[in-house]
Amino acid sequence: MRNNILYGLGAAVILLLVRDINLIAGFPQEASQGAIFKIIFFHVPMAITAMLCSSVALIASVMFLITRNFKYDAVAVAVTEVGLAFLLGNLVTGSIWARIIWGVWWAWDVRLTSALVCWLLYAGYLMLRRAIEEPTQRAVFAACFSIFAFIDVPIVYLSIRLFRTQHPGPVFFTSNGSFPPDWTAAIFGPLGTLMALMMLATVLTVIRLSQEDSQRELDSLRRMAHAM
Amino acid sequence: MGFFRQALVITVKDLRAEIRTKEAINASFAFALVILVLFSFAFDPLEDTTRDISGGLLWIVFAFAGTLILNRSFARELPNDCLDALIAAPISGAALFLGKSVANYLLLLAVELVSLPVFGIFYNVRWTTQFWQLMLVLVLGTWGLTLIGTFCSALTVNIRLREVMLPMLTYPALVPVLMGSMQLTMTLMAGKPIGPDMVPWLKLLAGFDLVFTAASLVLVEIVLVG
Amino acid sequence: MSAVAIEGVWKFYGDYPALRDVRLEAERGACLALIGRNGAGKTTLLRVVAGFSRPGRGKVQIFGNEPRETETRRQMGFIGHGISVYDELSAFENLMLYAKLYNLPNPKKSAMEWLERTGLERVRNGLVREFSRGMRQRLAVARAFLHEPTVLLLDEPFTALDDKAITVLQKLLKEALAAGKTIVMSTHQLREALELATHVALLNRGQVAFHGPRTPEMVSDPGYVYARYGEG
Amino acid sequence: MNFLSNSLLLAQVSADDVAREVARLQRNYEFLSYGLTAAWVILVVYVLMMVARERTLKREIANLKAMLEEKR
Repeated sequence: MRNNILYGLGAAVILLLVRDINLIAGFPQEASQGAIFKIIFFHVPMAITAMLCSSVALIASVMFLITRNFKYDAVAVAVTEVGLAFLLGNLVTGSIWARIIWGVWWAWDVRLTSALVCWLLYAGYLMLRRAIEEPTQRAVFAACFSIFAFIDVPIVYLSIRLFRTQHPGPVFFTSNGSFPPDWTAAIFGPLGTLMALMMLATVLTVIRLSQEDSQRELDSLRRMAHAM
Repeated sequence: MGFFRQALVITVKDLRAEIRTKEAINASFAFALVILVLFSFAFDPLEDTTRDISGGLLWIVFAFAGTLILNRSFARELPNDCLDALIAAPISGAALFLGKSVANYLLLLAVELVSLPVFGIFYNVRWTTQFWQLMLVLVLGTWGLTLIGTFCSALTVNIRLREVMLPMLTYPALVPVLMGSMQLTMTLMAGKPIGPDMVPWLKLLAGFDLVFTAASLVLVEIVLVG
Repeated sequence: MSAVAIEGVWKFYGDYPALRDVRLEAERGACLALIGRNGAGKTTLLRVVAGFSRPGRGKVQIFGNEPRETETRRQMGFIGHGISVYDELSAFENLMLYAKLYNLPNPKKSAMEWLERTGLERVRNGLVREFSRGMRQRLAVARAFLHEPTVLLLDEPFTALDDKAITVLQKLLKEALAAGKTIVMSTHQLREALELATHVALLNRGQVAFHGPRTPEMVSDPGYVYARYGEG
Repeated sequence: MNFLSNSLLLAQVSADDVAREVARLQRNYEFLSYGLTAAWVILVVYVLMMVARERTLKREIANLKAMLEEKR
């Protein structure tokens, strides 16, 4: 049953992505930046998905600390890992975009840099998990670190914004219509790329969750072998 | 016994044990010295541009040297299972953590204060012109550094590869502190006082210290007892 | 009310239950010996009772209170595998540290008193690093008894001790029992432990296989409990 | 009107300009395709990593179960 839903969702994601890519290919080029601007249709939703993942990770970590139910711990890892993959996609597309617009691969601008620091923080989370063997301790320590990382991210953003302001301001939701409404819909609409990527993230998270189940089975088998 | 008196007892214990052996503090200072010398090869120490970035160098040195002290902090409790006895004692995890943080803080401040004149001589920087403002930055920045470091030291205490994991966890989290301290120190090293344009950085440092002091005092009990 | 009540405690490592529904009690003045093979869960159980780790299910009560409450911690003494004193500090400084942490009315007096009772008063200013093994262990005993706990939790107390330390510890434990204190200890050294014990509990793979008063047969034949209640 | 202004603009550009513009557009497209490819490659690599992990997990579980049987 669960697998069928998963396959269905996966198929829906693929269909949705095909539709969106078709739609986006049909859009005219943006006036000042040309074709490369279209990377925004994936660059931005990837960042938003990653941010959402870190929020879910925070909630799951707090819930784990309150309930001590390992389901939440599994959710926290799964979602963090998927979020890291998406954030990496965001970083790479951002870097390629920067090469065209600014002429450098890495511009050290506010958002790119905070995303990188954020990536390093959560990569640290995964490394911490790998280093701790005892499952309960692993889950508790990781949850605490996840909360720390989540608190840190806005402060990092604030500090880097103080440091330099070079990135073009946010182009959505502003009235100067450089970003047409049907373009906005292609990202944020109910069938837009954001929805597609979020569904993709969900599918990946669910798969990762079942792996975490196996991991816990493995842990308990190890412990049993150790006890015998 | 009050919360702060308990923390003080822990601080005194840690400082006394450290001063007897001087393991961490010697290693930390020697390390700071070595990095200072190495940096002089990377950047010509007599050029003006080097003086401009010297504030940044200084904080990198402090962050590196600090890790050595922080690594020892909870590791000191390991050999004889002392952490068990401390957790069994009727003091809160927060007091234990605060006491250890303060001990690390004082040790790191000592290393920093000794490194500063050495740095001034090597790089021909007149660091005393804005002495008290520099001390303010040092006090705020170092507290942020020790706080995050001590918390991560508690997280990594009984894992393999502790020495590698601690910097991996702390440095990304420390970006705001290091950036703020570097900016402020660079201005002060250039002989300028902290003007209104630099005040946001001070606020950022103070805010970071406050937020993470609160967060770690709340979370540390969970980390220590599970 | 029993001094130590373990009520349906489960402890999980991930999914693996290291303790399964453990129910044990120890009255005031009782000495409960936990026996069982390596990995049976003795240390885990003691750590749960001491409040070092939380049970996954069930609860532990010390005189009706949670183990992590400050008042409860004041009443408990714990000797684990390590000696829990600092190598860089002197014997006296170590005891003073714990005396202050336990907020004793007269830390200096208590520290001196326990140095005397463990025969360490002449080396009180020596660093623990320079102590012999036996001296370190006696200091560890002094550290655990310093705040006059009413509940003593001992994890393999006799294992690493030399003869003199065993004598000191046994004497102290007998006094403690006579004074109505409660002892829970895990042990391999059946002979020494069973001499003291009033009750015996056998743990097997995290479950209580046997729990009851100590009988004379057990002392004369330490393997008796294992043979009778088995190892599954 | 639009057509008129466009042709006026076109009349002003040299062949060089056109070539440069075409090159710019091509570079733009090239980098767009790099970007999108990179994004998908990352996700695909992640999925492959998950598959690999799934396999090792299964194998280790099987190994451990066999070992436990043996011990019993």
